[in-house]
Amino acid sequence: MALDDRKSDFTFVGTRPNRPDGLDKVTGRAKFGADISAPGMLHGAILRSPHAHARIVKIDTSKAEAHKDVKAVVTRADFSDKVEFKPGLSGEFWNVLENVMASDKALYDGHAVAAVAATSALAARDALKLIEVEYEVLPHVTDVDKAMAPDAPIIREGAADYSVPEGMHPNVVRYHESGHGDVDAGFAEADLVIEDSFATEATHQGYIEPHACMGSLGSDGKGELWCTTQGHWIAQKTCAALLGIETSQLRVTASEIGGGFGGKTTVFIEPVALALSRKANRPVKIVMSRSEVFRATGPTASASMDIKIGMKKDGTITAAQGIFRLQGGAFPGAPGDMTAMCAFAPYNLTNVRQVGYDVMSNRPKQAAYRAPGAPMGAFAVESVLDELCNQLGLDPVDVRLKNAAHEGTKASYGPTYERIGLVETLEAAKAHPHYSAPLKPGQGRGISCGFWFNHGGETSVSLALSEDGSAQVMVGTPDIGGSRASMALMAAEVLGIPYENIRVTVADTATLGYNDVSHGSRVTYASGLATIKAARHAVEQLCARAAASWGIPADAVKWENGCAVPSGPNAGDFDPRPLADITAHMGATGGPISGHFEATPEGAGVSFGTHIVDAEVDPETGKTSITRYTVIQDAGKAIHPTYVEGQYQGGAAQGIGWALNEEYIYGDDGRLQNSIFLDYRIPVASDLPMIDTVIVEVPNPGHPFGVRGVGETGIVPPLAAIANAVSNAAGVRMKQLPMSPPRILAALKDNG
Amino acid sequence: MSKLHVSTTVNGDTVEYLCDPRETLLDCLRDKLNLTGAKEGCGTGDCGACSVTVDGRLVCSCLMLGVEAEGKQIETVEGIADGDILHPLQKKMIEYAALQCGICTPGVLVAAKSLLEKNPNPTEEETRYWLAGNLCRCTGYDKIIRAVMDTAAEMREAS
Amino acid sequence: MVDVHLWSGLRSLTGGQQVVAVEAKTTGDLLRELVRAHPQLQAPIDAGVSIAIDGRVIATGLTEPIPEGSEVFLMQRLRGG
Amino acid sequence: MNYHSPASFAEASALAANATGITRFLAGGTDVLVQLRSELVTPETLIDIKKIDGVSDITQNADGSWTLGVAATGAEMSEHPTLGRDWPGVVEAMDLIGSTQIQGRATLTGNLCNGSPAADSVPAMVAAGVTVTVTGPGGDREVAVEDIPTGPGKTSLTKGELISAVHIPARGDNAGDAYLRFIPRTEMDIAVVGAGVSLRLDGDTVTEARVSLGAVAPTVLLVEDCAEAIIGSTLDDTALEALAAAASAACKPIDDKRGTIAFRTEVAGVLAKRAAKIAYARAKGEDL
Repeated sequence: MALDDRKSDFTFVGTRPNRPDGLDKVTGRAKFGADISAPGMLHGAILRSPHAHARIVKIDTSKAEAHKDVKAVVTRADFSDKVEFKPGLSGEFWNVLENVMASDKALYDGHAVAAVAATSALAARDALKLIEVEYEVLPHVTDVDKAMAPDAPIIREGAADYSVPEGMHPNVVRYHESGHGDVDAGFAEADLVIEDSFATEATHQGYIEPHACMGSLGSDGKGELWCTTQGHWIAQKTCAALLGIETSQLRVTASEIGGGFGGKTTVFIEPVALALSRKANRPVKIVMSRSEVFRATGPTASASMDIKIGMKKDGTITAAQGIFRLQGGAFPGAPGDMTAMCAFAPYNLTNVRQVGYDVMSNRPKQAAYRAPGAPMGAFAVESVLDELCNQLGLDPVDVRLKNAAHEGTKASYGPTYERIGLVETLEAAKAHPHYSAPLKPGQGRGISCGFWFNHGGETSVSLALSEDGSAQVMVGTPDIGGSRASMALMAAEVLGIPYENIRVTVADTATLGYNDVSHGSRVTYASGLATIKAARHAVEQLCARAAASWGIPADAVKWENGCAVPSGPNAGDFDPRPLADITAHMGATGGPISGHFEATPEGAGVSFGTHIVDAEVDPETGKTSITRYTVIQDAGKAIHPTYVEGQYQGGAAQGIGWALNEEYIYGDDGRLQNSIFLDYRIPVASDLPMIDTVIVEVPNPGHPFGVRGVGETGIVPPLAAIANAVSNAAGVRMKQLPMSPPRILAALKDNG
Repeated sequence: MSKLHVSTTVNGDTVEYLCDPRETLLDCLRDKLNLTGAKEGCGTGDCGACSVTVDGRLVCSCLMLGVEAEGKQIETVEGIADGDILHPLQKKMIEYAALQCGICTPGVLVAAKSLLEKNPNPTEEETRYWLAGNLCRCTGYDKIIRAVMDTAAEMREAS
Repeated sequence: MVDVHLWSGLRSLTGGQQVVAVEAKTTGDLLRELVRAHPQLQAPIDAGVSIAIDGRVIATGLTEPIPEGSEVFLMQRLRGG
Repeated sequence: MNYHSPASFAEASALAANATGITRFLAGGTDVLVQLRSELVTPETLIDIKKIDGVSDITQNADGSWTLGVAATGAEMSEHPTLGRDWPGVVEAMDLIGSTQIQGRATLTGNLCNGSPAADSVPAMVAAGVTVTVTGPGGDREVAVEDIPTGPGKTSLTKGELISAVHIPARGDNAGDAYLRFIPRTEMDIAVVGAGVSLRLDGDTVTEARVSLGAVAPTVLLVEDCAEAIIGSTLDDTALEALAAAASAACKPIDDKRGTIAFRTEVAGVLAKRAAKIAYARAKGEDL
């Protein structure tokens, strides 16, 4: 057989068919996390700490246990610290367990301390009031800079890893430093050096579907879990570890997922439901309230940053330095290293130095949120670049083009870039009508570039052909934004059968090999690559069956337009055999035909974007409206362009929220003040303009069709682009997010 | 706390249930009638994922008690299609890729249908404000607004 | 021999060296040999590293070949959302 | 929780008077259910007043004044063919509360009795001179809207009392009202500052005015100094500046998650000016 590994002209890829699960999702039929029930099911509820930091002196569950509707109560004593199989946990599993259920200390407002299962959701909520917890309240800290100060309360001794230099506060748990060249020499060469400090608040992923699950676990150690998750294998692995059972004995099925954006890459309630179920010997369902989602699931990190950049009069950057302090809640994990590595990645720099800190505080454990760490750094760096352009009288796109990284550039994080598409996005920005459109009085325009690594990850895909010539594809990455459509398009492209003849299923953990989470913009890249290779694996067998029927060697058959075709010296000797013709007889010609892929694709391909935004600021109230927005991003190859546009638009919209209004607000008591959507202000339909998109396609050498992930890069530029637009509209540099009206009005007043 | 008996009509079907007075209409639809199309995204009337109509009026079913449904006519996302014929809004939502995760979609559909019944020719601004109570975190609303307005145009032509 | 470029934060673990030459045909060899040369590098490797070979980032794989003369960077393990 | 749906206000009042523990009246429920769901307030007695005859009626009386049933929703007010022509500020203030969905349930009376200083309809009602009938064990009494709230979450209603009707005065000639609020988004927020203005003109000159502010003090304020700043003027720049200054001076706000003292104080003046200009234009018939 002959197959080109790389493909650039397509039949199905690049078209825009309806998604396969569309009907289910417009009729209410699709089953999301909370849409499940089972015979004998109980309802679980979780008691949460009202304190930001407190020693748990005593938990008395006796009254709850005595209540007639209550069938089980669990505390930390019911997790794997105490059980037979693999007792004890370390590393991230221990952190997750500690977050799922507090042991000796409650570490943030909302930290789980106990849970009940009862015969109804109301009974479970009522029963929580019967649990008595005695707390000894401890001093707390929720701000990143204060958490690093010498007098800050210590969240946990010994949490720091190898990287933290001597003498730092124990709340600093990881330190990253990288770069190259000599920044001091570079600054000395500059005509203008700007040094400034920036801050961003923690924001929540804000998925509309709260966490929900139903778990069933018996005393035999066998269990079933249904949950809304970005990755059911990680849920399987983690729950098994936390409950002390064997991984393979827990079968996890992913529900349809109502948004995740990184926040559903770990577990919160799932181990609790299983622990309750094990005690009650009945299925237990837990559904978080919105307030629980805000208080106890992963917001992103907050950040405090110092940036220094030197530039020549012609716009050449001579040196760049950034210090990034990220607060990630009461556990290690804030992506200070990612912030540092991404911040200057768009630029070709001779002298660059970046430092990242991971700092703990009394807040919920941060979780990944779309390009974790990158948006904050871009905000700070691109703000300083904008200010340099303003002060030197240079065009912001020209300056970025002048310094843009390209193939062969030494990246700020070290290696040399392969083929990348930043320059193409900047050229598209410059040519876009938006960039030259006139602005009205009171409006300002901002641009920003953004970078994200993208990810591959462990991937399994299985593809099975049916006798009638249709195909089923089993993937292990939950469909969070239309990926079933992309998989079907890629399979159709390889098999040469219509898109509609392919059914894509998100398989459970018992029916497919391990899959990494739907994160790191990896689904279309990695599950896509796996689907292509699984389909090619099937095609090899189809060709072999045809070859056998013709009595010619298998390598003398090629696959064209859904048919086996004799090639080489046999070309034209036999009529092409369509796929369905081969599968119709497959049982008698060697058995079922399936294709597989199990590997860890390495070659995700980094991606870049450039955003243009116009903002209008009311000088009397400080209120900002976004009047025009254009996203330009390199997709490598857009498999289903409409869903690629959707990722761009969604990233921009989330960025608008982060830039203008979204923030975690803590009171002096360390309690979260705004744990409902009324006060955690995500953008509503009337807040936004249409969001224009330009899909740039610079193929990724690491994917057979050239795909680069598109899910995350789109949230990297908005914070900076909007801050630049607002600053240019208001005439004053905004250095703190969100740029809420009180902050803008105060800045305008300070500016006279 | 004794439970209360409620008789009501949902998508044209006569139904009955017993509920605790604290349970919302959304709880009753989902847990007692197994109509899980309406979603609870917030429980405070801020996200619109639980949108239904009650006697033709668009409301959040999380902000109405189950007992208040007595004698009412309730319409949910499950009742939008006419048998196997999708409502034009449902078709356009799919065609425009106006959903990514799909959790807000039931509420958006119920709200948009209510809009088009009251205003067959909404402007973009009217559409955006009418749907301001339906949070979507995935799409940035662009494709939702286009799908609704294109449906309106198509329905105007058809009528 | 492969010249492995470390991130500058690791210099404190290698006696100030930012480039370490090791004999390695695969990413797995490379990590093992790095630790053999500088035992203190075990901690960052355990904490999670990725390896960039000629600009292509190998997130986790230990079996990726390292062609002769390629540019190799050790990076902190990437995480996504 | 016990649920009641009485057939008359007298019955409702008696139920409340005889109830023990926390009692709530249920009209639109958009605050009561939020408090219930979040377990902030779980009433022992919940009295649904929507089965009382006429509670959803909107009626214009012979003298031109209006009587609104306590369960008339924001949507019903907005859809009414003539109420909004008389009192656009009151109708728009009500319409600002929450989403389309909320409008299908929320009521003026509920907004008032929730006792929030940031309630959007309340400054508009205060500016308009709206009164309510309070029914209690001792019979009915008429109370000005500004006398109902006594502090955040608190009202002057006593045990067994509930509001049974809302009365909006006759609009009369050459008059207009307006309400504006500041929120950071375009919809779905609680007012950070609100300002209501109702005024009457003789020619170009303001002869009567009532100016109210929301979310800048423990209760909605009726600010006499603001009214005085514009009465007798043609709403020229000097008068507007005086109005803004008086509004800012009247503020006694707090710093909270929604805004700062400085911001509220400043923006109260801005909104008072903007609302006054709209009310003035309406009084002149320029904007109906």
